[in-house]
Amino acid sequence: MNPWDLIMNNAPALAIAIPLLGAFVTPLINRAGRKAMLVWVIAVLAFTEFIALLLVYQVNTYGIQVYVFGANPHTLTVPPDSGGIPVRIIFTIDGMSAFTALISATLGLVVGIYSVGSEKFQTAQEKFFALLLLLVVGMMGMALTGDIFNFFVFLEINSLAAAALVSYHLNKGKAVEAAFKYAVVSSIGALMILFAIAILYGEYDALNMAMIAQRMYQTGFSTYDMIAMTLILVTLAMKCGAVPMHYWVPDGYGEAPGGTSAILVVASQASLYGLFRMSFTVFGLSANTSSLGWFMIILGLLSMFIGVTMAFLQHDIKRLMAYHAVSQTGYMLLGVGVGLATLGTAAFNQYGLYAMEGGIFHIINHALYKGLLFLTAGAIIYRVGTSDLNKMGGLAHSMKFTAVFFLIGAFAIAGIPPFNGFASKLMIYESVYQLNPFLAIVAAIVSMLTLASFLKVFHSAFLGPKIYDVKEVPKSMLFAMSILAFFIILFGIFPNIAIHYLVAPAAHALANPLGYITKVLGGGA
Amino acid sequence: MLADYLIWIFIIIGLIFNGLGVIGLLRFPDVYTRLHAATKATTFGSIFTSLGVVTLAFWKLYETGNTANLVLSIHTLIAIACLLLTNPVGAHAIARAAYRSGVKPKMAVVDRLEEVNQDD
Amino acid sequence: MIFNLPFITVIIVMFFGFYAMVFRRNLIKVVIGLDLVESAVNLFLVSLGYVKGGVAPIYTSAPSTHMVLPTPQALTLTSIVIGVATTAMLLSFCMVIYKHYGTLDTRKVRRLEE
Amino acid sequence: MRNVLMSIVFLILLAFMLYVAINPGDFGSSTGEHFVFGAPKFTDMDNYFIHNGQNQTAANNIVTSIVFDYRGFDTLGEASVLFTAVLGVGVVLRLLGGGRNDE
Amino acid sequence: MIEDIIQILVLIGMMITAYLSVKSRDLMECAILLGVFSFLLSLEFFILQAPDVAIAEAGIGAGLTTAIFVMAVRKTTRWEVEE
Amino acid sequence: MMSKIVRTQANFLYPFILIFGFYVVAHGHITPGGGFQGGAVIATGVALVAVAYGYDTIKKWIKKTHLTAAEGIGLLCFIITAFIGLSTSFFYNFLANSGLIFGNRVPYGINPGYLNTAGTLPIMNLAVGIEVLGGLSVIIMYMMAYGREVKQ
Amino acid sequence: MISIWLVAALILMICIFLAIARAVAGPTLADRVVALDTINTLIVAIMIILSVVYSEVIYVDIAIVYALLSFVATLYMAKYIEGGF
Repeated sequence: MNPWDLIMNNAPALAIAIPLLGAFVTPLINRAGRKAMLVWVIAVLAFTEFIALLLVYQVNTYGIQVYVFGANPHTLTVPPDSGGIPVRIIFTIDGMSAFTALISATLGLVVGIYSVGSEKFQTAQEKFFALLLLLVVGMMGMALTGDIFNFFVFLEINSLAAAALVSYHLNKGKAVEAAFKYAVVSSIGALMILFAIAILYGEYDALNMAMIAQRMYQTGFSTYDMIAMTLILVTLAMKCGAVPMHYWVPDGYGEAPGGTSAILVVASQASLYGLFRMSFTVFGLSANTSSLGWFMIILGLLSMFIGVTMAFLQHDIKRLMAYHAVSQTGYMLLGVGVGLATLGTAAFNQYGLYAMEGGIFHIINHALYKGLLFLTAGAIIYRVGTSDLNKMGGLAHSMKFTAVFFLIGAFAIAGIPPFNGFASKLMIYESVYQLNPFLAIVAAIVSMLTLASFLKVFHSAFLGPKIYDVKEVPKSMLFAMSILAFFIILFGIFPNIAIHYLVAPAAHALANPLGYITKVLGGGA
Repeated sequence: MLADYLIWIFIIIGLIFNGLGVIGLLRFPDVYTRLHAATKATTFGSIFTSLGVVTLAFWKLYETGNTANLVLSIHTLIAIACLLLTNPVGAHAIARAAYRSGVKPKMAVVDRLEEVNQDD
Repeated sequence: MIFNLPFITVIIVMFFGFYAMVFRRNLIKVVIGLDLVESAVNLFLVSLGYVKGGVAPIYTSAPSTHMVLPTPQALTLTSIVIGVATTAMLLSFCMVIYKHYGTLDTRKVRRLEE
Repeated sequence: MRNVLMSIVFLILLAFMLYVAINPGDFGSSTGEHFVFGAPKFTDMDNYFIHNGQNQTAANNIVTSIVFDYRGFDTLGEASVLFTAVLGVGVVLRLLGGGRNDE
Repeated sequence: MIEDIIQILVLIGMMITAYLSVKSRDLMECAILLGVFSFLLSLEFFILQAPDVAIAEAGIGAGLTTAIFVMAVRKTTRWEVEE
Repeated sequence: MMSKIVRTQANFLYPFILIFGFYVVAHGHITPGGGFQGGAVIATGVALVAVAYGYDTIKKWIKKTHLTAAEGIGLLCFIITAFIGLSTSFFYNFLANSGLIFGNRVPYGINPGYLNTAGTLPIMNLAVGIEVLGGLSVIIMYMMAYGREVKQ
Repeated sequence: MISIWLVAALILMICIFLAIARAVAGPTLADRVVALDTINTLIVAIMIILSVVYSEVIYVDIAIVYALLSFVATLYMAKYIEGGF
């Protein structure tokens, strides 16, 4: 068997195994010197990105992909002698999974390149890069897996790696305290998910998502399902930073080193993916999707409004951006929530699907521009040494590129036309308006407040007299930022590329849980 | 039937010693006496209950010839050895630590260890 | 009723853990609460798979099929190792926090941070 | 005030969960009596493991065959969780006695 | 019957130790009671016919976690509320 | 450093714990136990020596870098074993029932240890055992090491 | 014949409860550690007895692991009391 076939056949497994292998080898390879380690890490991240692209290609070409670990052959989901049940761990990759995996791998690569410059003077760098790889593994695993316990394991990898990364710059204990908070919140959330998994297992004797969904549909939605659903959805909403449970977000994002906040954004988007996956695929057939959808919509509204209001009060640049991240998460919840609320009715084809596409498009846009903003914030802190907005000023004189990138990010997050934020926000406004005009009005107001807030930041950080005599940041950091800026402008001018190849397959995949179940279980349902 | 009686005797001895040890743990006045009662007596008692198991295993081996019982007896003997090795040392470590941390025996009149230490 | 006692224990221990995590302000106490919750979930998993009169899922003697369910035990093994990893990491965080702030009281830590 | 409110919420939740734990409802209704609890209406996955585990993986211990074969990928994830935790401990404790002095 | 009584006693012991380890102000006492809780949990796994899990809990929960807790208390502070 | 009795006992007990840990690891597919449990047992042995002799003595014998390397190597063995089955599928148990090394069937019943069985399971057990041994020991070592310089 | 083992296990279990009482009440830390040590020994005995009850030979392994490892926990406690590390 030639290597190309091997890669093509085993792409889902390699997407996890290669970065994992990379993480295991990184501390060992560090003995050969820092350069070798960096080359290794970047190579592994690039290969992961390649595999993620390959997955998107496969899904777009051949439909939903399954990969069964340890089976012979690897597509044998249901062993013939088992009576129609899947017994092994199955990776199920549909449009949404591939979409999330692509975002994770892309941001991982970008942050990896960025950190080559920004972490140059730290000790224990091999641990930092190994943790970065593990975080990528956690996000990719959460996106690709079709097994509910496997989801828990990857969630745990994700949380622990993220907590360790947050504490990387010890910063007089502040970072460690933020990391402690993050780790406690994540662990308790993961334990609740494990509890819910145990309930679901005890009821259906299955750990595969498709199998659970099918059996839940057959036997009806019981009280125990209700408990499990509440635990899972509330926990995942907490992990993605929706408003009543958002208190860990500013600390975690604010204290994370350099560009790592950018990848933490994607880490919480992986939880968002989990939220969508659970509510659409696992519980979507049996539970009352309308009330679930309204639950998401209300969470989204609260997040949007409170996030942006709190952001006005901040004078720490990273905390401010963190509150904006909460606020932007609201848009995604709103868009997809409208889709879920109208799922199965005539209104779905009218505007629900469009709203979902808007929400999902917003995920990738948010990852790109919030990633860019956090990277610029990291660049500012790298040169200036403080994150307090009141102490900054006049940076545009010396850090021209950073200023331009910051402006691109700020315009994108506020939804100014030539950038990508405009496209997705427009989709959300148009479709949400048809469900309830009030929602669209709130979204528009929040968008304006966001613009105001970021103009304030730009004014206080970059304009004004020259205070600091600093140089431009290293080239690797600029290169990483320029990648993101390029994609922001690309998706802003040609949104159809993203929608056609990434967003629409994802939205259709989410809206069609029966296709998912049929692919795994092979008929029936 | 000899084995039955033997097992009964072992178990009863073991239980009595365990019970006495725990009662001593509850009733004695200070750390050292409690340590004395608890560790010594419970080690002794646990070994005797385990010896009952060994007797049963040998008896069954003799009766049925099933080698599983041999494994049982050997493993139980290993467990007894572990108990014998670890417990006294643990007790010693606790007593020494308690003495060093300044816990005084309640009703003791002479403290030879202190005298020795003073001589140094 | 009496056979539900493991589950009642699970709920009660879990709520003690939550109590420690929410109402106690010491960071190590929070970790203790987390440990309790995790133990409770482990117990829940294992007792979920228990079959009355079943034997452990290991073929030692004659091939018996009346066994307790093996999957929850496998899941619990995973969960235990994850738990010790989390505990170790959180406790090392505690040590560093104490080093820098001189206290483990959450409210004092927050005040010192300002 | 906040504490009182939280306590009330806690107690209500506790009572609810206890009620659920005491009255398992339809959680064990079908095959009932020989399970303590749970009594999954379905036991086919575990039965598959019990019946075929020894033949397919040739291990006497079914738990090990599940941990390392059927759900081996979980074990890989779990091992990497431990690896992550060790890296995290190393990162956090790297300054005082953790890193430079010994290496 | 007697098996059930043993199991009930183990479970009640677990509840008691869990409660006391939450209530106590002395973190060392908490660590010790958590150790006892872990031992009883291991015994409960034993009774529930899960030997693999019982070994893991005995090794990790009872041995290592107690050691780690003791070291963490040593490196920080023993009393929950200072002053 | 603890008293001489404890140290002597630790000397005596450590090989015993080591042997028993390897027994638990190697017989993982026959008796209860396996990689995690055995690794934890051996790591507790390391913890025993560490507590008996004190950190200052023990750091000359056991280097943290060696333990980290052991952890990495164990994980590498594990994932490479999984990779070898890649031509069929990841984690494919290519040795079970094949008649090669480790490829025999376990007979029913109590046995003195037919170790030559169960395909890739013993290899994975051993790999995970090494990994867990390294990981847990290095956690113990880090926590013992932390904050020592300040006290002196 | 089985019942005597069960009765023995029950009595040992009650003994454990008494030891827990000492672990809770103990005025000094050393008292609690003594109680912990006692509980370890008793649990090892119970495990050995129960493995006879369940007639599973391999369960004795757990007791061995237990006897070996609880010792380490005791040593750590003792070292804490001594003021070590």
